[in-house]
Parts: sequence; structure tokens; C-alpha cells
Amino acid sequence: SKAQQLSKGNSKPLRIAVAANFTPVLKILLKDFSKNTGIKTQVISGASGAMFLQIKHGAPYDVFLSADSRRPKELEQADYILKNSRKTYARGQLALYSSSHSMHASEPLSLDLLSSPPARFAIANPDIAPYGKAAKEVLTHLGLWKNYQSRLIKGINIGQTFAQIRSKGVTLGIVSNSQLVLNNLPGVIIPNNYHQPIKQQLVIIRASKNKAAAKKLSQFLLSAKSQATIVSYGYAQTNKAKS
Amino acid sequence: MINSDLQALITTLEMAALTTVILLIIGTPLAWYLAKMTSRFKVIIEAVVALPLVLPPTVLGFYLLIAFSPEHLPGQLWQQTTGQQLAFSFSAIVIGSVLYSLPFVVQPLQKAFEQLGDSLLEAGALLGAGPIDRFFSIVLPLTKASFITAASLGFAHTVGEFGVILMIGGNIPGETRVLSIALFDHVEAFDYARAHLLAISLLIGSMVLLAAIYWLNLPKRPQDKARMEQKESLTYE
Amino acid sequence: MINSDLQALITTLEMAALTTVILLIIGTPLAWYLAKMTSRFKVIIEAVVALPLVLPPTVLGFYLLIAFSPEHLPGQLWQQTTGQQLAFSFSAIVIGSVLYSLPFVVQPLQKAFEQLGDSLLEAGALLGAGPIDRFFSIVLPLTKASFITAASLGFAHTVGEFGVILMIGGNIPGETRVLSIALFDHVEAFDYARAHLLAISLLIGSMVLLAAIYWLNLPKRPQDKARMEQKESLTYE
Amino acid sequence: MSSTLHNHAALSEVSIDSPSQLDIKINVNYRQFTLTIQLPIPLKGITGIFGHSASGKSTLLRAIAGLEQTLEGEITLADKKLVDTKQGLYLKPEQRQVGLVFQNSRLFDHLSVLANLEYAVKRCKNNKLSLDEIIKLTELTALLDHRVTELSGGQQQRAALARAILAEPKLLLLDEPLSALDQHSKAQLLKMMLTIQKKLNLPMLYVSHSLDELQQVCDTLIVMSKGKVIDSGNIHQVIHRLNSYGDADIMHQQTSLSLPIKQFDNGHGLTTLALNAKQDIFLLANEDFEQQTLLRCFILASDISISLTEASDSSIVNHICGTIKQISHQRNNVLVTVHCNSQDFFVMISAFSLQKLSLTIKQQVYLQFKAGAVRTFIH
Amino acid sequence: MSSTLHNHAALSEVSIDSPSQLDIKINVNYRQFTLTIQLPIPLKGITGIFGHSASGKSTLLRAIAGLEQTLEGEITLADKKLVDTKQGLYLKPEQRQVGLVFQNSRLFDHLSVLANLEYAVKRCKNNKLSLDEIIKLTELTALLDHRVTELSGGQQQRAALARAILAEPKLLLLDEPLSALDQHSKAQLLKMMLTIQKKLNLPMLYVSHSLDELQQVCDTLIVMSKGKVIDSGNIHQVIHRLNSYGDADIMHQQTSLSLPIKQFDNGHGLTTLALNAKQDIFLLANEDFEQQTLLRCFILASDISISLTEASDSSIVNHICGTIKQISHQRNNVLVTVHCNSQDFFVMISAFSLQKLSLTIKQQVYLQFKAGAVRTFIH
Ligand SMILES: Nc1ncnc2c1ncn2[C@@H]1O[C@H](COP(=O)(O)OP(=O)(O)OP(=O)(O)O)[C@@H](O)[C@H]1O
Ligand SMILES: Nc1ncnc2c1ncn2[C@@H]1O[C@H](COP(=O)(O)OP(=O)(O)OP(=O)(O)O)[C@@H](O)[C@H]1O
Ligand SMILES: [Mg+2]
Ligand SMILES: [Mg+2]
Repeated sequence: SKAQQLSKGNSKPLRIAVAANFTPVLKILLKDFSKNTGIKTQVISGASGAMFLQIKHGAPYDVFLSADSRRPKELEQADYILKNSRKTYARGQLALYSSSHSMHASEPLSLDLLSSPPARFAIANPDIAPYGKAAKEVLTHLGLWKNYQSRLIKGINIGQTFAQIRSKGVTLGIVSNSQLVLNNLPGVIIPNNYHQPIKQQLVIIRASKNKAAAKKLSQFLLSAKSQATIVSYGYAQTNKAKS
Repeated sequence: MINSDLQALITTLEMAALTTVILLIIGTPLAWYLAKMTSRFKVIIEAVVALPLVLPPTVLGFYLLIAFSPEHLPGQLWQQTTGQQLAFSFSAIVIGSVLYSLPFVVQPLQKAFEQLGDSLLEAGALLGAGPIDRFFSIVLPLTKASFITAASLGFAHTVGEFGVILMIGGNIPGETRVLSIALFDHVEAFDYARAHLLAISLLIGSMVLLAAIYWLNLPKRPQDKARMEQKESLTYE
Repeated sequence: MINSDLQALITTLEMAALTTVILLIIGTPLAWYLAKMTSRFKVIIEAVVALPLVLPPTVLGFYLLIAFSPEHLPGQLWQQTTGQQLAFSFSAIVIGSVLYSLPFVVQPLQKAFEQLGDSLLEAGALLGAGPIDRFFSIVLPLTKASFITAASLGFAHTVGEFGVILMIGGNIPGETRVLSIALFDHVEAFDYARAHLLAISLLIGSMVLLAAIYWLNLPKRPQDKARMEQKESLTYE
Repeated sequence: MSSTLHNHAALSEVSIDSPSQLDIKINVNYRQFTLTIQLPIPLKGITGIFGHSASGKSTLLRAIAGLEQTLEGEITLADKKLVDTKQGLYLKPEQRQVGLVFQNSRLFDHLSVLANLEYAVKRCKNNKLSLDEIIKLTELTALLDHRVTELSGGQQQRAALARAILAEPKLLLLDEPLSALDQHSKAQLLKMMLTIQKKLNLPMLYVSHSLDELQQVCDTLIVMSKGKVIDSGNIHQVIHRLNSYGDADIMHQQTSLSLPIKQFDNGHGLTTLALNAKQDIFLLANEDFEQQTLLRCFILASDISISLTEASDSSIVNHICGTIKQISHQRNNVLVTVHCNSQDFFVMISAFSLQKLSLTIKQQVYLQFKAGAVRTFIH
Repeated sequence: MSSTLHNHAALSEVSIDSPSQLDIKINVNYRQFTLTIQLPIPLKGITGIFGHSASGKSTLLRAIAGLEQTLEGEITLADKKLVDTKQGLYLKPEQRQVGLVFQNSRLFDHLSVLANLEYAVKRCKNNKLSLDEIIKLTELTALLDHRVTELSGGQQQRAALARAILAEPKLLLLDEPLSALDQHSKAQLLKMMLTIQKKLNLPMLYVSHSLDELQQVCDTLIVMSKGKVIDSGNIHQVIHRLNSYGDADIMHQQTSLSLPIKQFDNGHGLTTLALNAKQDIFLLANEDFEQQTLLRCFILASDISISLTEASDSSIVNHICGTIKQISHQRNNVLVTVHCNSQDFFVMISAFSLQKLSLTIKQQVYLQFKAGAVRTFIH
């Protein structure tokens, strides 16, 4: 019957709902995954919050790669996921990014810049986006939150924050390091101890008819090779310890 | 990859075309009714029809998602009738688009009907034309321009729709993944080159389509044109 | 917290009101020009005006943001003229909303002007009324209903706008944080209770507002009503 | 044609209690105007409606057509109830088979002239009329592909008339359909209406301000004033009663006649009409008379003069002997009614002449009028 | 009033080369119709425009008003160029100070009757007229707060006329403004128009299908046919020339006169007009004549009879002696032109009578016509 399931899985691709910030990296990883396992996949990229809601209302996804750990937890508590399928597949790494700072500027970009607050500063919305929450923690850690609070441009998610800086509407802000790596842009990595870890967790949906393939994907992503790839794209090292 | 955009294009066109047809079928009698009714309930119905305008699409999508899920009555009924889940299906995004774009079809039609006046309808009735006949032989040709406006507003708004469809459609390729979402994905995925390309194609395609529609709506006979030019010089400074 | 929603409401109303006023000021002559012109460029201008409908708001927002940033000409000019940065300012979301809602104002007005016909304008001209005078004394009263439609579509669409404003506004409380964004934030932050509350207030508020607008637009004199009821019974089945 | 006229004249006399009639018992209330009509109208030939502006003529037609929803009462068309508000019956206009030519022509702007006519033809059930023929009769041939907004006022009225006729209704209502036309076109179209009336046996109600027009085509005349019918009946009788209202402002006083043609041409270009067994009336022959046996004509009261003896050396050809029945003073005029066998003649003379000739009741006099004073407007 | 009529009659004779005139040299081309007008129109009194339906009357008025942009040529109104297409000059309608009463009334639907009138008053520069007075004269008092859609056809025309007059233009164009009105209202309003014409010294161009109306109010008459002016000039002269076209279909042949009043009441209810030094014409006195010195009247050719001797025992009061100038046959009729001193009279008799009386040119005859045959339509 496992074979049957597999063959079924082959006819219907594995649907992976993924937080937009991880989509590019996932797509790179999936090339290997499909080559190795022959499992076809379908990537559905979006906002974690929306996907969370959709899963709660019957969205036909098999695996959900969230940008945070809170939503996977809630899904677990509400019994929407396969037991014990919640895993941390990546840890977010923050970076300070300035779109006005030339790569060849004499003075290198540094966190010292933060001590003199600019008129506008972009972060993701701390109330709804995990990267935003972490960015707020960084500013708090540096004792700058009060200063910055009124200057913030809050993006709906880290993707929008990056777009806002890149378009030069605002020139400075905290983004995800992977965005800079993927786009080959300079930035300053923010030490991980300035904020709570940004655990990006995945879950396998209980209603999935493709659980075997989903499990395979989970294993694949957590494998050392994949984790190394993930880190190479600007995510933080995962502690061997589980979430 | 380009293939996936093509698929999104096809889904978009199917959805927008179907939505526009449904909108015209539902919207026309509704607009007629609103144009001709005078009871005080009129304002309430008008306000209800206009509501989708006021709610942010994602929020509307949120409520529609709840309604369409198998746990709630509309979704349940749908599942019982069709055997299929409503949420995350092509039907769902069509229904969502219809609700969302309804005011864009109803309001221009309603105003056109209100401005039409009675005298020609009376003349038609006295030549033996019943209400349906009058609608097709008098109302429709005289308000053709407003029908084209209504249809193109409805179509374009559906093509550009994003929040509602994303929420209730779930971005499933080949089924509910439409162009606007694909475009958004490209932006989100920092794939600006493709985003620009798609946006420009969308722009040019829509412009050609809209221009074709409006062109169809231009007067055709030369003397019409002459008269219209006359008009212009009198009425426009 | 409730305070912040109130602030968002005020920002929203300010933005929507200002946007509507600007839309009417820009949209009316544009619609008039489109209604009366017959050159082949007409279709192109019509298509350009209709474009905001087709682009997903976030994508439109992205391009606007690029344009508004101090690095590019429009943003630069703005900064030179006003001394203020355009992106992420109240002005930016007003400009964005104007562009985004333009077709909703222009199209109903254009159709109304087209349907109006010349004979009464000719009569007005021969009584000595110049073009501006004719506009206010004849065109405006005869197309009042379409102006109300245009204004309420424009206003409502601006209130409900989300994607563009979020992108170019940046969710700054008291400046660019509007109700639709606040509502979205509540949903995303799992604060469903507040989301529902806000959505319901928004719904009721808008309904009351829309109903009030449409009610203002109802005929007032009793005999008008009598005539309209007559109309109805003839023309509606 | 002659037989039509004959039939009508004959039938209209007896049609009051014939079953084929339009029975109206209605009330229409406006703010400052009330229409109250209780009237059976014979469905024979053409019935004229005459009255001052704002007397309610258009309102009456609209009520019959089904366009006045505020009315109360009953309307029965040839035994078919159109309205009975007590019983909640209200037939829609399109179910009444009643045609109406509006005071303003109401052509469809979006259609060409031809398409306007075809609109009616397509919805017509019997199609007894030929489209081409009506187009020719209304002289619309050259205008068929014009937009209706390009038509002159008179052309619009002709197109509206053609369209209404082509619908071949059971009853045709005409609200001043010829007001924008010149004398010549008017006469042409009235002739056409008579022909079609006969061909389809299509009763018509004809509103006009011109008594001349009505006299020439109507069998029955209804006179309205302030929302009420103040007189109705055989056209000649009603016109003669109108003479005595003394209101020269609304009409020219006249003697209105339908007489048999005795001889088409007496050899001198005059047609002879038989007034009675002994007396004839002469008028200028017109080739159109040839096909007729009965002629409708009128003689203005101001065109007749009274003479005590029969003059012989004058160009006046008609000399009729009669006795004075009535003399009524109207300002400086005197309306003298002269009885010649069974026919009354109305003569308007100056008070001066009355005095000069010292006319008295029962006196025998000679009426003189020229052949040209016997007027027919259409033939 | 009398002096107005007098002045106009006098002035219109000499006004052809007076500087105050409307100079028209235009071409308007439609698919199947071309209007070609080269005409100076004197800006004095009321000028009539008469012609078959579709002869281009409305098009001419629209061109003068500035509503025909396709025209080529020049229009000059009292030395002010309105249009000169060669020089690219084209004044907008609102800059021309030309008023136009349309064939269909074109009242503003969204305004009450009063507001329609006020619309004109507000935009009027001189305000010589009192709104109240015009309302009274057009009998609109009871209708002021009505919506214009509630008005009857005639009421709409009255409101449109009032509105156009209240704008007090420099030239008023009237396109069949009274076609939907009954005889009585027509006479009233024509009287009003004459009064206002005089009061404001406002020249008018008046299009009508009714020659009776035109004869009563116009000093100059323009006759149009197929887009061209086929005759124009002093009203009486043009009407007399029209008589000879032999087209009885377009008009009643008539003698058209403006004569001085010699005696208002001869003691027998007759007014005496001086035809010439020796001969008088009598007509029924009307109190309105009292304020006038000159009277405009017409006598239908069919109302005059010819007698070889002067009859004495007839009610006919007018017996005029003259010599036959011309005899022209028209079907069975004969139009006889009789010269009485300087005035030609047109008499229509039957060919039969011509033969019977064996009339020949230069023969002396008596014309007979009743006092009632001397017609004035408005006074
Ligand atoms: N809808 C309405 N509301 C109020 N009054 C009305 C309405 N329709 C007509 N009337 C009034 O009713 C009266 C009769 O109008 P109607 O149109 O029947 O007159 P008519 O005899 O056709 O006159 P005309 O010869 O001028 O056309 C007028 O005084 C008019 O103002
Ligand atoms: N816009 C137009 N396009 C084409 N033909 C036109 C246009 N306007 C008028 N005509 C034609 O010009 C001719 C003259 O029209 P016009 O309205 O001037 O006539 P009119 O003398 O006023 O006639 P009526 O007495 O019937 O109103 C008609 O044959 C008409 O069809
Ligand atoms: Mg009427
Ligand atoms: Mg005309």
C-alpha cells in the first residue's frame, strides 16, 4: 500500500505551502529532492498568516513551511497536523541593509549607523511578522527602540520591507540576511544573540493524502546537506538540538 | 517557469471571462430593479451592493474563506450539491470575484438606466414590445456604452483582483493561481526581472484589450462622426 | 489600542475625503473630454485611465514606490518643491489612491456625459450660458446621480484600498496607517475579536454613509415620487 | 373611397349603442387638473378630439393607451376590459393593441428611419399593410437610412405616423400628428389615413387644434374643456352646436355637410351636390371627387351672404332659398341660422347688414356663396 | 401699438439697404440636402420664413444661432461678424446674443417652470422686461412650480417662448413656436410678441407653416424651397406673388393689405379703412382697433366675388370698382387680378362664372366681399 500511495503521490504533486521569504531557497533545494526521489512538487508561496488561515479552512496543502514557529504551534494544538511533524527547518538571520550605501564606499556599513537614527527606518511589522518581532528585539536590545518607534516604516512581511528599501523609498532597515545573499547585496549581519531565535518551522498537514512524500521532504530538508545549503543562503546555523 | 505564467494567464482569462458573464447576468436585472424602484429599501440594497468596495480585499477574503469552508453553511451546501469542496476551487474564486466586482457592474448600469427616461420605452410598449423585448430592442442599444463600461470595469477589476482570490483560492497552479498572484510572487521572490516582464505584458495586453473594447464602442458611420465632432466643438472648450 | 484604531479611522477619512475631492476635480474634466472627443487617441487615453484596474495593487504600489523614492524624478521633484520626502508620507497615499481610484470616477462620469446629449446644452448656450455656466447649471444637475456614484465609488474604493497604500505608505500611525491596514494587522496578529469588531464597525459605518448618500439622491417632492412609481410599474416587471 | 365615407357617415349616426365601442369611465387626478370622462366612443372611422390647449386631450389618450397609472375607473375596448381599477385589472400598454402617435414624435434615436418602421412591422401580428407602400405614402423613401436626429420636424412626424400605422393596432390614437407639417403634406397624410382606416377597418382617435382637419376626416367629434367632455356626437351636429357658443376664437363658424355627388362635372368645371330633392350646391370640380359618391365639405359662415332677391349677374354660383330660423348677436356680428328644407345653414353677417336688410325670423331669403366657398381640404 | 405697425410697415419698405441688417451668405451641406442662402434680412420687426416641410427653415435658424458647425460662409448681424469661415471666425452660440425657440421646446427637465424662466433672466444683461409681466402674458402663473414634464404640449411651447423672450437677445429666432397651440392662444401670443417686439425693438425671425399667422405679424417674408430662398421682400408683395404660383396647396390665395383706419365705428358696428382717396373697405369693428391707425388684414381670393353691376339688396357691404388686369386659369378655378387704383385684388372664381360673365382683360367690374371676409387674425 505504501507503493500505491507513492504512485498516487507521483500523479498528484506534493503541494508545499511556503513562506515567501524561503521560497527561492526551497526551489533550489527541491531540484535535488525531485532528482533523488522522483516526487513531483508544487510550490505555493505566500504569507504565513494567510496560509495558516487557509489550512484551518481546508486548504489542500501537504506541507507547510512557515516563517515562524507560532503558527505551526497553533496548528498543532488545533490538531491540524500530523503528530510530531513540526520541525525547525531554518533559523532566520537578520541583517542591516542600506540601499543608499554603495558597495565600494570608503567607510564600511556597520551597526554603529544605528546610533544616529535616520528619519525613516524599515522593519517588518513586529506585531505580525517574526522578522519584525526580532527586529524590534534587536532595537530594544540596543536600547534604541524608543528612538526608532516613531520613525518606523512597517512592512506587512519581510519581503515588503526589503522591497521598500530596495526601491529606495526608505534607505535603511532590517531585513533577512538571506534576501541580501540571494540578491548579492551587501549588509551587516546582526548577531543572533540580539534577539530571540527566528525559528522557521514546517508541519505536515493531517488532511494530506500524500503524507509519505511529505515525510520524505521533511527528512530531506532536515538533512545535513540541505541544512548546509540553507545556511549558505544566509540563514543562521541550526543548533543540533531540536526545537 | 514561463510555462507557469502562461498557465496563470489562462486561469485568469477563464476566471475573468466567466466572472464577467455572471456579473452581467446578475447585475443587469439588479441594476434595473434599483434604477426603477423607489421604496426606502432601495438605499439599503444599494449600500449592500456597494459594500465590497469598502472592505479591504484581504478582509473580505477572510470572511469569504470562513463562509466557503466546509464547516459553514454556504460551503456545506456547495459540497452537498456538487460533491466538491468550495474553498480553494476555481468556483470559489469566480464566486469571490463576482461578489467583489458586483458594484462595478451594477452602479454604471443603474445610472445608465436611471438616465434613460421613459418616453422611448412607452413608445416601444405601444408598438407591442413586452418588457423583455423592450429591454433588448431599446434599453440595451441605448445603454450599450454603459454595458461596455460595466463589463470592462468588471473584467479588469477581476483580472487585477488579488487579495480575495489569494485568500479563498490558495494560489494553486492550474486552478486558482492567477496572473496577479504570479506577479506578486515574482516581486516577493525578488525575481524583479520576471515581475517587470510580466507587469509590462499585463499592461500591454490589457491596454490592447481595453482599447479594442473602447474602439468597438466608437460610432461607426461617417456622418455619426461628423455629428460628434460638431458636438465637441460646441460643448467642449 | 482602540485609540490606535480611532487614529487609523481619522487618517482613513482624511485620506478618502481628500482623494475624492481631488478625483472629482481631475476626473470631471477628464471624463468630459473623453465623452466629447472622437479622435482615435480617445481609446488609448481610456485604456490608460483604466489601467490601475488591471494591475494588482501591490504591484502598482511597488512601481509607485520606485517612482516616489527620492532617487527618481517624481519623488525628486516633490522633494525639491515641498522639501519633504514623498514616499511614506500622507501625500504619497493620497496620490496613490487618486491614481488607483481614477477609473472609478472617470468612467461613470464619462458615460453620464455621453448619454446627456446636446439639445439642452444648445438651449443653454442660446440663453447666454457659457461653457462653465452650462456645466454647473445643466450638466451637473442632470448628472447628479452619476456624480454621487462616482464620488461614492471613489471614496469607498479608497477606504477599502490596501495594497497600494501599504506599499507606499508604510503603515505609519497617524500618518499613513489606515483602517484597512489596521484591520489586516488584527487578522494577521490573531486578534480576531478586534478584527471582527473593526470589520463590523467598518461595515455598518460604510452602510450608513452609503445609505445616507443614496438617500440624498432620492427625489424629494411628493409628485416626483408619484411619477417614479408610475414609471416603475410600466417599466419594471 | 366614396363608400368608406358613405359608410362612416351612415354608421356613425347609429353607432352610439352598437357593441363595438370604446367605453371610458375614468378619473385622472393631478395637482391642479382633474380629468373626468364618462363616454362611449364608437369604434368606427375616425373620431376627432378638439379642445383648448391643456384641456386634457393628451391625458385622455395616455389613459387609453395605458400610460397613466394614476387613473381610476374602467376602460373597455370592444368588449375587452383594459382597465378596471375596482377589480384591480390593469392591462399593460403592450397588451392593449393600442397605437399612439405622440405629440413629440418619440422615434428611436439609435435606429435609422427604416429600422424604426421595421421595429413596428416585426411586432405586428397581421401584416396586412405593405411596408413599401406606407413608406411611399409617407414620402420617406429618400430618408430610410437617415438617423432620426437628422430629420426635420415634419419628417419626424411622418416617420412617427408611419411607424404607428405599421404596427396595425386595434385602435390608433393620434396626438396632433400633423402639427409640424405644411398644408400640402397635411392633406396628403390625412388622405392616407382615411385610406388606411378603411383598409384595416382601424378606428382612430384624432386630437387636433384644427377644426378644418377634423371636419374633413372625422365622423364623430368630441369637444373637451378643462378635463371634461362638453359635447360629442356626429361631427356636423357638433360643429353646428359649436357655432352657437359664439366663441369665434376657437373656430371659424361654419356649416358642415356630407352631401351626395349628383354630377361630377356639370360641363363648366363645377361639381353638383344634391342638397335636397330640389336644391343643388355647386363647387369646383376636383379629379379626386370622381371616385366618390358622398362629399364632406364645409362653408364658413363668413363666406355666405344673404340677399333678398336672387342676383343674376354675379360670379356667385350658389343661390339657396330658405327661411330665417334664428338670429343671434355676437359683438358686431350676427349669426343667422337659415333653414333650407331639412338643412340649417349658418351665416355670419354684420349687424349693419342685418339692419340694412331688416331681416326677421321666418323671413324668406336667398343665401349666396361662391363655388370656391364650398371647401374641401382633402378629397 | 398702432405706431409700431405703422413704423414697421414703413421701414420695412426701405430697410433693404439700411445698415442694421442680418447678412447671410452661407452654405450648409448634408448628405442629401444643401442649404445655400445669400440674403440680407432687415433687422426690423418680424420677418417670416415660410416653406414646405424640409425646405431648410430650421437649418437656417440653427446656422444663424451658431448650432451648425459644418457651415461655410459669412453671417453678419448688425455690423458684427458672427461667422466668417474664410477668416476662421466662428462665434460660439452664447456669444451671439441670438435667442432661439426650438421646434421642440427643450425646457430644462431638472428645473421647474419658474426656474426655467429665471435661468434666462439671470443671464440677461439688460432686464428691460418684467418677469411677472411675461408670466402673465404667457398665462403661466398657475404652472410656475410645475416640473416641465408635467406640462401639456401647448404649455411647454408657452414656457419656451417666455424663456427665450426673457433672455432679451438682440435677435430672436422662432421655429414654429405656436404649432401646438389652439387658435385662441395663438392669437394671444402673437399679440404679445408684437408688443414685446416693439418694446425691446427686438427683431425676430419667425418660421411658420401658417401664412395667416405670418401675414398678421411679419413685415418681411422669406419663402424657402429645397434649401434656397425663392422669394423675399415686403410681406404683401411676396404674398401676392405667391398667389400666382398657382400652388393652392401651400396657401390660400389672398389679397394682403395694410390700410389706414379712417373711422373706428361707422355707427353700424363697421370699421372703415381707406383703400384709396375715393374707396373704402368696411370690416367688423373690434375694440382692439381703437388704438391703431393702420390695420393689417387679408381677404381670401375665394371670398371675393365679381359682379358686373353694383348689387344693393345683399348683405355684402364691400363693393369695389376696378379693372381686370390679369386672368389666369388654375384647374377649374380662375384667378382674376383686379386693379383698383393702385391696389391689386386677387379674386378666385370658377371657370364657369368666368364664362357666364364673359370677363375679359381691362373690363370694369365690381368686387364684392362681406365685411366678415376682411380678416384680421390678431388685432
Ligand atoms: N404628470 C402631470 N402632473 C401634473 N399635471 C399634469 C401632468 N400631466 C398633465 N398635467 C396637466 O394636465 C392638464 C392637461 O394636460 P394635457 O397634456 O392632457 O393637455 P392637452 O389637452 O393635451 O393640451 P395641449 O393641446 O397643450 O397638448 C395640463 O394643465 C397639464 O399641466
Ligand atoms: N444633421 C443632418 N444630417 C443630414 N440631414 C439633415 C440634418 N439636419 C437636417 N437635415 C436635412 O435637411 C433638410 C432640411 O431640414 P430642416 O430641419 O431645416 O427642415 P425644415 O424646413 O425645418 O422642415 P420642417 O418644417 O419639417 O421642420 C431635411 O431634408 C433634413 O432631412
Ligand atoms: Mg397634448
Ligand atoms: Mg424645422
